[in-house]
Amino acid sequence: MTKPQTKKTDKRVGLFVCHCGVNIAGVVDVEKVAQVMKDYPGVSFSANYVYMCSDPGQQMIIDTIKEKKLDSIIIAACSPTLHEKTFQEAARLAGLNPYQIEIANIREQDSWVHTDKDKATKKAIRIVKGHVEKAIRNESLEPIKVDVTRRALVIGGGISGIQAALDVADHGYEVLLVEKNPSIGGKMIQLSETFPTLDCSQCIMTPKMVEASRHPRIKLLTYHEVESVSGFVGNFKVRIKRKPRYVDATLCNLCGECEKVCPQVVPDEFNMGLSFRKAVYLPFPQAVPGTYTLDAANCLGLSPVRCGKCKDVCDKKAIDYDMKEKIIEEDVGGIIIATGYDLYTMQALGEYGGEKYEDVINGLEFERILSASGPTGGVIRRPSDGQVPKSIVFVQCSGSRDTEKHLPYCSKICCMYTAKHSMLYKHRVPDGQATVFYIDVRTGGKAFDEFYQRTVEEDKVLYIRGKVSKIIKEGDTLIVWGVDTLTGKKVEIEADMVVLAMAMVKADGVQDLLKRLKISTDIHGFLAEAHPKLRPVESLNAGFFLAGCALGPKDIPEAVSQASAAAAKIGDLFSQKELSHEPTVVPADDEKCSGCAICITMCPYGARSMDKERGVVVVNEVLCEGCGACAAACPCGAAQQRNQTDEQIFAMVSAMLGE
Amino acid sequence: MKIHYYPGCTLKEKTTALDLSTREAMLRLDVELVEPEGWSCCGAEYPLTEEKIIGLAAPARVMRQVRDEGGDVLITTCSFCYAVLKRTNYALKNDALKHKRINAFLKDDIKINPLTKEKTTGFEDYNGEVKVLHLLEYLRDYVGPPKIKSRLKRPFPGLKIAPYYGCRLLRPQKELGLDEPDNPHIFEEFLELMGCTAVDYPFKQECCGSYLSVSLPEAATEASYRILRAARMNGAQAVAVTCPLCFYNMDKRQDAIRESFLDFGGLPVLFFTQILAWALGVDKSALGLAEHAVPAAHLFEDKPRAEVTL
Amino acid sequence: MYEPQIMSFLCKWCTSAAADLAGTSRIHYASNAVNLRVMCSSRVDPQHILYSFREGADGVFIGGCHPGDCHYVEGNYKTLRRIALFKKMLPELGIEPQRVRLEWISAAEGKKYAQVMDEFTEQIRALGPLNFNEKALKREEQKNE
Amino acid sequence: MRVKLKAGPEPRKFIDRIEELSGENVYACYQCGRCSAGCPMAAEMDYLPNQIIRLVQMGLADEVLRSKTLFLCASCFTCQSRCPKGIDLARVMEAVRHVLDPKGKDAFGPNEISPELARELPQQVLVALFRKFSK
Repeated sequence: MTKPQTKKTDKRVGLFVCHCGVNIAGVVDVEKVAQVMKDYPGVSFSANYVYMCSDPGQQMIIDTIKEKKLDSIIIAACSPTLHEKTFQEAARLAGLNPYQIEIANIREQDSWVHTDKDKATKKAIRIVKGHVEKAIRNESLEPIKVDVTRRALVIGGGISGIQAALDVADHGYEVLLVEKNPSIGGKMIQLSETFPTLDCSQCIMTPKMVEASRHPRIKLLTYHEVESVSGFVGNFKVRIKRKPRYVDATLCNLCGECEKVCPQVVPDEFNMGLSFRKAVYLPFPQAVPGTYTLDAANCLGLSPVRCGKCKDVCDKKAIDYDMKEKIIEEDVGGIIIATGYDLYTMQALGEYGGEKYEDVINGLEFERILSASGPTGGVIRRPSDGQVPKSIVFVQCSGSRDTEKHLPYCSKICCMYTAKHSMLYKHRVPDGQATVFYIDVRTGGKAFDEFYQRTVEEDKVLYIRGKVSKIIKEGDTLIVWGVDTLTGKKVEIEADMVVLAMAMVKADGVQDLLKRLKISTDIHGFLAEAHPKLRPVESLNAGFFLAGCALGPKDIPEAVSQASAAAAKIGDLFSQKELSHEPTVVPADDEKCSGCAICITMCPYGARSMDKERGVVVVNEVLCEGCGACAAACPCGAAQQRNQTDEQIFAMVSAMLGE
Repeated sequence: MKIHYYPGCTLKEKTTALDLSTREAMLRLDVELVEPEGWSCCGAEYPLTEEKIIGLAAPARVMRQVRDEGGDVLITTCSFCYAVLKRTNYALKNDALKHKRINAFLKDDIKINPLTKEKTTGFEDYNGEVKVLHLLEYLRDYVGPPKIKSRLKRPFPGLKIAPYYGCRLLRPQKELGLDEPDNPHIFEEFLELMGCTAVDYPFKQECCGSYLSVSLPEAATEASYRILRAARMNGAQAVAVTCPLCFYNMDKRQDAIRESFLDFGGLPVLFFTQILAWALGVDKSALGLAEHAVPAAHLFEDKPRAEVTL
Repeated sequence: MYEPQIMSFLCKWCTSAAADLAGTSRIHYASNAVNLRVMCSSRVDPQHILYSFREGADGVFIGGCHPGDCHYVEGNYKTLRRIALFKKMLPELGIEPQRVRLEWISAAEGKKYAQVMDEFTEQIRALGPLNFNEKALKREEQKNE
Repeated sequence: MRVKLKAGPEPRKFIDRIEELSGENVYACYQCGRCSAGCPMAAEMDYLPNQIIRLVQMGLADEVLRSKTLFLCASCFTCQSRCPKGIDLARVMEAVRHVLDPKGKDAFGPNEISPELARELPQQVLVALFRKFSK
């Protein structure tokens, strides 16, 4: 903590004090500031002017820099957020390095907040002095330049991932689309019809899937999982695990003979376990890529000794029990994460039967029951006995908006899909009774409220305002305990089936990956935006972009918009010749570094690592965002932030506090 | 082994069956139950406003006595006592103000030795040191299923029993922490351990009407009826309870239930400790079966009869 | 009236922006603090605080983003831990821990910034001048005796 | 019936008192009604549990204090265990009972129990009942 020497510097510093009309000059005696600073060590020029940001003001700066051969300038004016760029540009025109410009904020943080002229002037002088001390010690810096690999990785093959991949590919860049399941399509391909237009989800989804698979610049990696990502924006190295499908996709001609002979029957994930599939299966008829997959976990043993029936019947010799897991490595410049969501578990809702009642199902299960390609061929039948339910109760906010035990947020789409569910039910079972329990009906969206009103008015769905407390079962009938808060009556309704509008939650399967990628998430595990308003599809980690329900609950158009926005951001990134990165990073001084590695643990970006041979820390400056946490932690002063070194801070403090 | 046991008022006078069967059963698991000296009524209801905290004094005093006798665990079987003791303990641990006020009040408590008439006062603060356990918890976590299993003499093969938790064992979960309020298991696990089949039915955690059985008997009658009916519909041969008041509402009031609800066929109500005691080989005479309004003795046969017509 | 000297370290993204907002909103507050803008509150080294006291500050203020809002993911948590520990050390040096204040003030909280500045100034005024160097000198003398 | 909502500190005093006594934030309630939907005694009540909270939120002390509901709550905590906002309604009920005129008549007193019944009842029910419903 030695007091910094007033550097014997040959540097010529110039000071320009702005009046900003009366905004500054009305409170701060700008003439006095300029006058006092004239004699301050290091200051070669000091002047004041009515509007520094005006054209003549800037010209004055440019001319003075040239004329007085200034090495560094301080503009005492408004907040740097307003005109730092303006003045940097002016200085650049005069041939001065932009990192030699200091803005001393004497407006927002002085003249506008104080009334005592004397005190405000003194404070302005202190502020300016501090910046002079900093300027004396500023280095000229150049932005760090890096090349860009113009190739994108999209993680997740649902509607968001597919849309993002298509857009990036259409911009002219190559895309790797990684999906962990055997087919792309995500949750949207499971839906029946979509609100509020009631167009068939599969009909609008499958063309997109086919387009993605045929696009010359999209490489589809289904049944693959991203293992790890290293590197930095523009230059990522990705390790991707290829899971063995045991069926050669290029040979499989979908004849289906293998499926016929396979003896292993397991619940079908695509139909939410409401029907069965074989261990060798096609996830759904329109699956992309169109190939069978042999699910090793349920196969009798991947060996002709154990079974081997599927291999025997395959004419194309597509089945290969010896297929192995493989890691592939790819270079990409930017990454879009579109890993989707899951539904909250039934198990967590003990009062609604937990998993005990077969006929209490979630919204996605009901989508399958409604779907023409679903387990019941589109006829609404309940899971327990296949009867057509004469009464269905829909429970909104199942798990949502519950700060106490479940999830505090609103899942956003349930109001609309419940309206859709109850409407479709009434269309298929006109004499059936549909009852919806709701707390609020939220229909903010194009044609949403009209759709909801239609459900109530035309389809005569009974909306009851109240939250269901409990569901019990008597014989084959479910009894729903609810309340109508509008009439103040406790109500009990018999139902043949109950559909819970289950909360949307983070996708469980990708949480490990996100941790490995150091992608920050919010407290609910959804991806965190760089800025919730102004950078909604970017991650704080440079080069990562976000789309879809992985960010939080949303409907299809919103997910698609985000996907296109993320793709546009990738386009931005790839359109640059080279990337530049702020040079105000924190390098490690080899001479001073003791190799204690404390700074490595401080860095949230993994920019610092140990050079084991030399026993010192090395810094990947491209990864460093310049927060300075490491600099504050470094016990030996080896980590010094460029243009905000400890010496600069000490000098500023001395100048700002001294008389 | 000696363990502190808080029977509570009702067990001493009215439902001796619960007390007796508990003691006998525990002896067969090598546990002798000792009562803290000079215990008083816990107050039955935990005070629910921030100003009526004097109700915490009695239970705190009981637990302090247990601590001063060197005990670290206090067992109860009555759900009311369990809730009051455990919640008081929670408050003394987590609410600094209540801790201060109750201890200030109890400090000058006077204890008189019955023999020497010597007076003691100036007690040390009670900070929630004693662990309050329901017997079900104690059996599961301290005695353990393997030991209990090894001591079983007369398990109940296939006897279908509906466990009834009621309110006081489960809620509020944050303070009691015995089990999930809407998805509890501990009672079922106990019954399965006894060789019974635990009947799943949706009313196991619904209220029996509690003290309203005095001020508004019709309400308690209906509440109890709904529980018993659901248990019967799901095939139960009896309902097992832990609480004397639940027992009163469901057993003693069954005549009233049958009068109001003609479809109801009756169902015996047992204390869980009667099941435990019998399974461990305790003599039938020590089960207190004479206290039951609805005959239950037929369930405690070496070969229990499947059904009894009432 | 005694006017305390306060050194403020403000994070660029939140508290400095809040100070700017107080300005645009023309909220008046005590002029005792001089601000030094850092990229993140986690850039503030306890040494900077001690140095400020040595250079005549009577109070040191550190402003950062609210927990969870840090521009650098978790810098403010590091600050929180550092400052909490540092404040425990201060009495050893004869400095009242109240002379160091850490606050989370978001870019939207211009009013809060002004209030905190007034409050902190009053708080330091009540504590009186620190006279760090004199005290240090005295301690040295005592040691030597 | 028309209810006049009073402005000024009067209703606020009542709300503050209930919050202070119960330790619960009555404004946390967003009136989903789940407490009422699961309440075993709701059928007997003049105001449902959620309506009691609503009346407190509106500062309608007279309405709340007149309600039969206060003496139908068995403190079974079913509402508390399922409330999405974690409000312990049994505490709110107790707080309202506490605010009732302390000199007023017992809602339920010892005189209303016959000696025969008293002999039969478990002690705990008497203690609990008088604690809840008597002055």
